[in-house]
Amino acid sequence: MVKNILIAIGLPLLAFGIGISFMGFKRKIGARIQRRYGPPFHQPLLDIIKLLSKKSDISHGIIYDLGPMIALGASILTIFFIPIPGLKLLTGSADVIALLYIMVIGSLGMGLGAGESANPNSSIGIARALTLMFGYDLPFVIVIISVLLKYHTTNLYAITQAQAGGHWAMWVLPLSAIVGFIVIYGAMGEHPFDVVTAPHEVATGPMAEYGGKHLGLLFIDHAFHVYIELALFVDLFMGGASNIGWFYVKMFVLFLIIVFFDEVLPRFRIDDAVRFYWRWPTIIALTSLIIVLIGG
Amino acid sequence: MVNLTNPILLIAVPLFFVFLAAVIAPFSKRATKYLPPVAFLINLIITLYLIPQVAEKGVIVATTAGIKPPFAINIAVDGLGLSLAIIASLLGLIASLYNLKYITEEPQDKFNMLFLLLGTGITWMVITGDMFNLFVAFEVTSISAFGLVGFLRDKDSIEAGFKYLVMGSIGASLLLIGVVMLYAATGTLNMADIAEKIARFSFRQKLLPYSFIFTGLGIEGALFPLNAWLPDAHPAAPSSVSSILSGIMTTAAIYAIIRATVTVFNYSAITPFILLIALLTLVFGETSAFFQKDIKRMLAYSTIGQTGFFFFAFSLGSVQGMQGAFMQILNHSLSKAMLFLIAGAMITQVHSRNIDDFSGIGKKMKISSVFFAIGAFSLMGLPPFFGFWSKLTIIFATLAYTNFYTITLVVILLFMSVIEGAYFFRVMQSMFFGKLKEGTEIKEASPGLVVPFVILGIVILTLAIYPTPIIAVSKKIAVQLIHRAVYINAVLGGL
Amino acid sequence: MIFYVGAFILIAVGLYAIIIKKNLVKIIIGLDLISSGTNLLIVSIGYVKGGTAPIFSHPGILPQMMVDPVPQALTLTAIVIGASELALAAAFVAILYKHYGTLDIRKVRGLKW
Amino acid sequence: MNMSLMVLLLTPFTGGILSYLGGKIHRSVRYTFAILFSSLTLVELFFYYNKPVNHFVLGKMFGSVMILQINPISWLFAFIVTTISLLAIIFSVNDMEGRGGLDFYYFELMVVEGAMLGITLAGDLLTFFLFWEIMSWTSYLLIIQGGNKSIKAGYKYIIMSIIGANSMLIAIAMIYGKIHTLVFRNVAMLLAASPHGFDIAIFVLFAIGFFVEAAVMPLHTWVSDAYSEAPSSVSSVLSGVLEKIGAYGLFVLLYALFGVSLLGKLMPLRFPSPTIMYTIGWFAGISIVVSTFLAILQEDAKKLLAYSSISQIGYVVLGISIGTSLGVAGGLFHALNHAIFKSLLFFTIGAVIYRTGTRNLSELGGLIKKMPVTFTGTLFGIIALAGVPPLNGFVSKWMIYEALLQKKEVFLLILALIGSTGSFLYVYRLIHSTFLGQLPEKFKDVKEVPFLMQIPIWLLSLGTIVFGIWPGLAMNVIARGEKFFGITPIKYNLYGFPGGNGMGSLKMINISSVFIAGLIVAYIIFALGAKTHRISQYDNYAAGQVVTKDTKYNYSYGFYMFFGRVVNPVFKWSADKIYLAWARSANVFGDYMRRIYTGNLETYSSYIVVIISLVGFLILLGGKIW
Repeated sequence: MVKNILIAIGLPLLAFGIGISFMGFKRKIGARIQRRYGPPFHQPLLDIIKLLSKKSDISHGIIYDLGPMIALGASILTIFFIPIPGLKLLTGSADVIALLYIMVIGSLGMGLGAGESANPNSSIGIARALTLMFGYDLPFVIVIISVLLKYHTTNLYAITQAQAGGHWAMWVLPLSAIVGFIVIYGAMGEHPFDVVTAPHEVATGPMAEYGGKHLGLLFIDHAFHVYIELALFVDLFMGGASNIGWFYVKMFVLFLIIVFFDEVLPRFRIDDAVRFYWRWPTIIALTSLIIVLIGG
Repeated sequence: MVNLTNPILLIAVPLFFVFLAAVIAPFSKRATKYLPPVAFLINLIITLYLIPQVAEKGVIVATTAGIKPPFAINIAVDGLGLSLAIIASLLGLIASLYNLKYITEEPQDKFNMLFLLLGTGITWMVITGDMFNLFVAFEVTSISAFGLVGFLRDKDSIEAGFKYLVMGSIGASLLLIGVVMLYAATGTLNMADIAEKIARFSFRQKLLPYSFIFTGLGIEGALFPLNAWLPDAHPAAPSSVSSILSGIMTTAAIYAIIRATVTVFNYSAITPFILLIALLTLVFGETSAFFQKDIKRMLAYSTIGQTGFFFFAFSLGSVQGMQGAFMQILNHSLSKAMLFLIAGAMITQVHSRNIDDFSGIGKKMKISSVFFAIGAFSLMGLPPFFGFWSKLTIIFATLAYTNFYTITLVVILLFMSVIEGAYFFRVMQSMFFGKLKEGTEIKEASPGLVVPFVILGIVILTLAIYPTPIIAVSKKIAVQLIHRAVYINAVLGGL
Repeated sequence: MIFYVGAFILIAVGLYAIIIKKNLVKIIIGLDLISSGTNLLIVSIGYVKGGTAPIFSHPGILPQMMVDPVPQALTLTAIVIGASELALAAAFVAILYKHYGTLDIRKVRGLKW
Repeated sequence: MNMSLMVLLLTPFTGGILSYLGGKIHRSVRYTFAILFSSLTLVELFFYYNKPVNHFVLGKMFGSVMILQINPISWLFAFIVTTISLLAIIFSVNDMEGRGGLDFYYFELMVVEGAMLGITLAGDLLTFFLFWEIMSWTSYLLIIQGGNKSIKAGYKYIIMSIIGANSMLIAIAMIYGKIHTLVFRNVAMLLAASPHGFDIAIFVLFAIGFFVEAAVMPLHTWVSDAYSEAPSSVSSVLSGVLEKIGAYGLFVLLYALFGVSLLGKLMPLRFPSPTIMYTIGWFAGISIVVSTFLAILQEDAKKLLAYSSISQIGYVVLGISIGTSLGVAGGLFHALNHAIFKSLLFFTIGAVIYRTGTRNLSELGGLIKKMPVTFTGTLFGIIALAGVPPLNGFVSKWMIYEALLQKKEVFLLILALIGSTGSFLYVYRLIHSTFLGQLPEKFKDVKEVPFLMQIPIWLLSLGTIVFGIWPGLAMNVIARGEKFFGITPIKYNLYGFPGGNGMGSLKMINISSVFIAGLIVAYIIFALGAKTHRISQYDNYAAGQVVTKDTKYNYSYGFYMFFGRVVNPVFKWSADKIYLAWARSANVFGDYMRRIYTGNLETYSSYIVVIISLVGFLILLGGKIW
């Protein structure tokens, strides 16, 4: 019981910590690639504290307030279904397929809040976000199905267990893993898939109207988001980890690759992004799926 | 006390009224219009009195001049004949009630006489037991029908009447030739007697007289391609007449064909040919109806289609097929007659027969439109109306043996029912939901026109609620029809 | 036999007239020909060569010698009917002429399809 | 007690007649009767909860007994029918106010309810077909209540529906021709003993009828017009119930008449499930994806919902066609859920139309401030529709996914999952364009709908939550129904599914409670911050522009235009266009055909000669007809 309570309090904090540290890394690494010094490593945390403690804050309505809360709440919900080393968490209550849809709740909250703000930039941003999601979902579900079929289970914890001892899904299903990476990459909204927030086009999209504590919540949510995407990939393809340290290292390596790509690529137009996802990643994912189907 | 159960009265009474009309006419032309309702009412009562007898004995035979069949003319009423007589009397009664208000054109006395004669002829056709008598009845019917079609004497009705007359006369002559051939071969004119004697002839020998009789009756019975006069003539006549023509006259001719085919000739081998004809009738009728802009013409084409439909059912030759045919005859007679009456009532308000002009009148002529819908639904075979059961029976009868051909047939039938649904729904849509034309003053037709078809509508609704007894009766009728020995023995039993 | 052939020729000529001739009056004549042919056919069925009227007017007339009375009765009826039909047809033609001013059937085509 | 099945069936019909007559007295009498009798039906139905009746003889027709029965599955569908109809009646009290012909409208509504109830209660094909026909033409009359355009839509519907019904009729007649009885059980025995060709023919003929009614592609073309043009409460009945009746028919066909083992024998090819069912699954799968794409691109709220109905019914059919216990349960459960959330959405959109008079999405916006209840209803509806936890749509969809995965029908699974993601797009567009964003000036004075119209919205929103968090409630009925049809039900409990046997586990209560906990955490963080103050919708970031009242500063037209660029090339041709082309050529052909009635007397007379000489020819041939 005590353990459960500890997990319930600790896991969000852990996830937040991991996420926020990656956000810090990103800014630092990005700056270094561009030969800048960059902000301090803990800058994102400072940003959040600053935003939350802002004195003046506007609101466009209840849903405007509620949107970020739903997004954050959903993110907190999600992390309980992604096993971390040594802990099953709530994976018994919802399997991978359910997880796919649990992850959507956050976007819904975000979308509702942004919609309420009555700013066309936000609306366009959300429309783009959803379209992009539709785009990468096709290869993603194919990838997920391949993994589920390969390991004959839909339980994420069981999948990580099955990969124990270095039999990572990455090595078993390399094609799926590549596509999975591309999907995770797009889901994180990095270049060239940053059509959603694209500051130069839609003024940071959904966040256009948000400021103050609302934005603070969204930043926190973003930290969780980074954690969720990375942890999911690690659990699915990199065999989870035996302890938190390894877990963090794996996530970090993954994140590093993502950041490197992010810094050097331009931006897709949204329909091109969808076309991209529905072309090569889908074909590769299907190939992998067929291999799984035939090979068992 | 007159013996009410003598079927000869069915002919005698209206004939008497015709002569009465001729007598009255010089004094009061308007008074003649009260004669047809009375005559048909008496007829209806007589037919209803006959029901228990027919139910008990199967066939009742009445003779003239006290001579037993096969000599002399005789009347033989069996279940099918009686049912049709009931329908004829009922429709006659209703249409003549409708006439009271509807017919304003002169000469009214002549109209009423012709109308009575038409009713007489139809009743006569369905109860006679004698081939030549059938011809006479046929001629009485046709000539009065010619006159009634041309009654309005405008361009259309005269043209239609003339076409009808030429076709009808040729048909009558052909029928006569066929009858005479039969007489030459068997030496008798009594149906039952012929039926007994014809057994010794081969299929090929029977074919010649049969073909003449079939063609002759087929012209009146609206069989393809002999029915070309019908879509002209039925709409051209006054609506009450159209309702009789469409409702029961073509049916009476079909009855005669059925009687000839089953009872007289025992001609099961011909059925493939009949089936083909029926199918073509159905297809051409329904397809043409779909394209009509004139409501009465559409109904007339629909009559052709329906005739094809029940004739098709008959030509299946099975008990269930006959049962379906009879049920459909009943359904079609009542519904189509009602539809024509309603169309007439609407035309008196709209002053046009074009369907487009009917748009939106459902809001103004509520009763008429609702009953139009009821009639159309029944005709289309939508439950819970009686047409549903008859359609079902016919389909079941067709598919009694499932093979490629029967399925093809059923597909054609049902496709035609889709087309029928398509045009009826189109009319109803424009009636109920179309836009009313600006500046038209339309109100419900006068009660004198509404009450008759409402009565008919109530009959249809009653059938919808209690279909079971009629279905049972129709089965009995079908069985009786197909066991022709019963009929023959009943007529010739006196010997 | 010759009567039968004659009767059918009459009927055929009548039909021909109806189908080919364009004049309304000629069509009526065609109708008349058909009914006459039919009547001839009926009578010829009952005809017995050298027969007498079917009446036992004096002894010695055998039933085999009598012509069949029924067809004669039929013919009478048919003639009456035919006559009334023709009268009606003539009336129609008269009114048609009033409407169209011509007796050409090709002009009388108001109703079709 | 047996008699009361008849009573149950007659209740709505009686109510219909009474409310029609009552309406002549006063409109309140009409409403009272309509609501009273439809609630009465629901109450009576609850007497049969957990109490199947197998054989209640209605009468005898053509030597076949007509029977009524009730089993858990028919109970489930009857429940859907009565509930949604009742709510639709309540909803239309205000919604239809002021239109003409209301007496008739209520009469029709209740007759449709009765007919659909009759279908679910039917124990033989004749009864089934009788009520089926009544349902199709009465629902046609309901559709065309929606004004001018609806007439065309209704016309399309009735034609397709007649075709579907006729196709069923052929199958029924074929069966009747063999055994002269139409009771389900006997029919099942016949089918088991018949040659395979016969069975397949029967199956296809029935399936056409059900596909039309359930709006499975490619027989869906009537849906988008009919749903959008009909009055809102009618749309919710159509989409919520009528489609389900099609699905129910399919269920009866698959499980009561044929049975999985027989279907397996029919076409023994190597697919995960029997070939026929697999084919149906593909029809459903294509329905799901294609209509999702179409829904995304709609500008009309009700059209959007109509296409979404096609897509959602695809899930139901897909679930039923999987053939495993889990899949069937998922399909049936989704039928219930879809009835709930789709009716809810039609009601809420109906409420919006009621207040604003438009259903064009690009004209609406910002109504959340004016119609909060409607918004809440819509929110629940779309969450359920998109299959997002913790509401009901998620559970049933999840069951279908699991069932597909269990059977390794991966390609169908991909279609199903993609359809669900796509649905997220259009539901967001629906709620965004109506309730969020800028409130147009012309809708400044819009008020929340009257209380009577809120009732259905509240109740159905509650339904989405109840069946979402406690799926066991519905599974009770479904499991008993599966047992009734000889399928071993899956393991379930009140909160979800313990899983096992290749199936994942699900516990809805955990998901929802953690979600609520997360929300609370977020709220605490939010509440710790400074107080917010409300600002006007025009006080907005516009890159330096000043937004005034007459600016249309709202992104709502062509919401997913860029997505349209991706998929539009595929949608250049549609089933509808193909049908119309067929109809047109048939039209031309028929037009030529009728020219045989030339109007020339000489032609007519020559037909006589033709017939006579034809017969003469026959005589020459020796009298042989064929």
